[in-house]
Amino acid sequence: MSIYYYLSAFLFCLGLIGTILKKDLISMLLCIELMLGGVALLFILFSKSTGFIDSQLMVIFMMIISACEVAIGLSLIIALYRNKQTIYTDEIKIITE
Amino acid sequence: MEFASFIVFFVIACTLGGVLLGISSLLGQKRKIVRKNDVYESGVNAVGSATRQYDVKFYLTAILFLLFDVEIVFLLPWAMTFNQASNQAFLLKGFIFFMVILLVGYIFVINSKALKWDE
Amino acid sequence: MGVDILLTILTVVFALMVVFSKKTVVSAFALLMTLLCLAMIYFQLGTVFLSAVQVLVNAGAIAILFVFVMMLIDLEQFPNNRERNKIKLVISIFTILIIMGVLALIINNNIDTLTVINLSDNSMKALFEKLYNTYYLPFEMATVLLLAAIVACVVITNHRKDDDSDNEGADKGVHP
Amino acid sequence: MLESAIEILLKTIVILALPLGALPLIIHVERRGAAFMQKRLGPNRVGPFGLLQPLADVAKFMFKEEVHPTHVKPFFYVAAPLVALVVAILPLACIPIAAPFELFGRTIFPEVFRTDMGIFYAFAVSALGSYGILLAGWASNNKYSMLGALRACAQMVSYELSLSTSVVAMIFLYGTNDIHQMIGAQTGYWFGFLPKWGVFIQPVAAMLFLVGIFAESNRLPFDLAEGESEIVAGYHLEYSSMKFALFFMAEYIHMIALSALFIILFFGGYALLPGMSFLAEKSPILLVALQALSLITKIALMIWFFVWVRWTLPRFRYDQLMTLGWERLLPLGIANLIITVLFVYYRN
Repeated sequence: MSIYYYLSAFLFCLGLIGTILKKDLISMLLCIELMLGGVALLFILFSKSTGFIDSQLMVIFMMIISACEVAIGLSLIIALYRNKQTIYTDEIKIITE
Repeated sequence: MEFASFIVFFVIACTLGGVLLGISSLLGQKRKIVRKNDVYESGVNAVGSATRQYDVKFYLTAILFLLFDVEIVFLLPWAMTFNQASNQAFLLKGFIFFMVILLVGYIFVINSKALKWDE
Repeated sequence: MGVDILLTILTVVFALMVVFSKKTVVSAFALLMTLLCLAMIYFQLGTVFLSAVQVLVNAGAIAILFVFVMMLIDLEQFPNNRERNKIKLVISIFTILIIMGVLALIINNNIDTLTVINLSDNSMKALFEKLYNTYYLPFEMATVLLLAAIVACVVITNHRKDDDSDNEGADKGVHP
Repeated sequence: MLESAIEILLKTIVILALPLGALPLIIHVERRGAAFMQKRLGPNRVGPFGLLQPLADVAKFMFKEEVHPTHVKPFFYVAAPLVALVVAILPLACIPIAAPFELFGRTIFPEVFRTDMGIFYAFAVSALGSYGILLAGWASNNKYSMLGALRACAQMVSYELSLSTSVVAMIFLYGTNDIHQMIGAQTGYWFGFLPKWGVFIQPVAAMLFLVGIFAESNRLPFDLAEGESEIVAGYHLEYSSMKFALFFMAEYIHMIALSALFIILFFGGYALLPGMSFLAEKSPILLVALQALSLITKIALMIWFFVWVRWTLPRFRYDQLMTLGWERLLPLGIANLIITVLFVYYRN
């Protein structure tokens, strides 16, 4: 059971590494999803260990927010790809035309 | 107990599929004919690669599904609690507010013709 | 006990694949597997509802979205193993070490108190009642957020250009 | 401990063996049904009434050459049929074939695992059904396959929405997510002859669900994923021998699972068929057998309905399909849900 605490920390850190190191936007979004997964796991573990049920609700809200985040993020990527034909962060110098 | 049953079921289902695949690759005959391994494109030589740009409508469908699905998923627990709840009037108000917002989003989507495929 | 470790190892392997795989599509499927493993962990922890929502929303929908985007954008021309910035690498490794250290301290100090409390069978009902009573306002705000996301996505993605030049080769997928 | 293990294993084997064993029969019924509707004979040479034909087909699938094209992504190409099959099998785990009964002093729940989120679990798992198809389409590296997979996914997700609204309406009426309680609410009769099935309270929801399962399992009139006049065979174009057979099996098992869910929500699940109740009073074991028989009969009728529709309705065009899903069925489902909620609230 306690191994899951380490797992959630690991997922968060791995997601962070990926988000910092990756150059393309899609991989960065994937890594952010990993981070969110790690945090959600931690919330559930805390609710299990303290009996405080509200933290499970936080997971529900996190899922709503991650859905919105992914949807808008990917829309932006598609719009960007249409205009600039690239998805690399270092090739995007300006956002407005 | 529940979880153990689930794991057993899952593992047996996977094994079943694996065994079926294994049987056919063991028993099936093998002939090396190069033409057979080409891309099928109605009998003519394939043009270009399959990874090309597809219509953005597919993506819009998926994205709208995600957002509406989240809304509907959070109606399910509401539907479960309503019958035994003591404060049904309050829950109903919440439901109506929720539905109004859902409908505003839905009407926007339909009005924007984002899902019109026949143009 | 064995299942814990097995699930953890599986999750770790898939998570590593997400970050270190060379192809973005492989990363996306690895993310799907990671999310499914997390759902199994939730299931094992007894939160069946959250597990189902995880499968339905995160694994079912979000991962589909990623895959769709990957099919829309021709990713063969965008490998994700570009040369990395040395300074960024060093900074990130330091950050991670610090975070790991802090977490390890916290977890090691509290691990004895973190015992599992078996929530009663009615915990689901209690959870939902809290969601629609105490957390009524945040819940409605979340739906407003979803509305904003719907509008934003449609507006960003669906704008039509009069010149179809950049849309060359797009496949309608419809019968003419 | 040992007893629980044996129980789990037995239940798993029974739940897996029933649909898998029925598969050849279903395929035979489908082919003979097609022949019947088109005034042909259909397969009738192998065995009595051609009943052994499916077995011959299985043997043939095993001995066929496995073409492994060079342009595919090897790992995902092999994984896709496996994923499709496993995901199609998983929802079966929470479908009970009878009411809980006592045997050797143990209470046995005749489903693989019991949870109070049964319906929700089944939907969550069957939502993954599009991955097998998506993987197959992508791994095949073929334009037809890719287009078929994209079409199939867009179609499945679109119809899942209207399907979920009907499920929400039913869960709202039953006030529970537990399958046994749902079926309990549907046992008995109104006015002494009309079974208390959900379809009589919520015909609109039943219709939505029915359309939804046709779209989810990619059956005609919704088999745009394989429309042979446009994209040849869709996502399984590059598959041969047993790999193709796995997709085929997955489609039929998905059909069975979704029919079972439909029957649980709208036709009383394992609740006895009218006229069976006097038999069931004889002994508890007979009751269990009759309940299983009722469920199987209902599913068989559903399968026949699938075949019937397949050879009656032509295929939709893609834009018609999307318009139907998003602009007709989804608002209908939402309106149905709102009316149901308001009706229940003001009746109380």
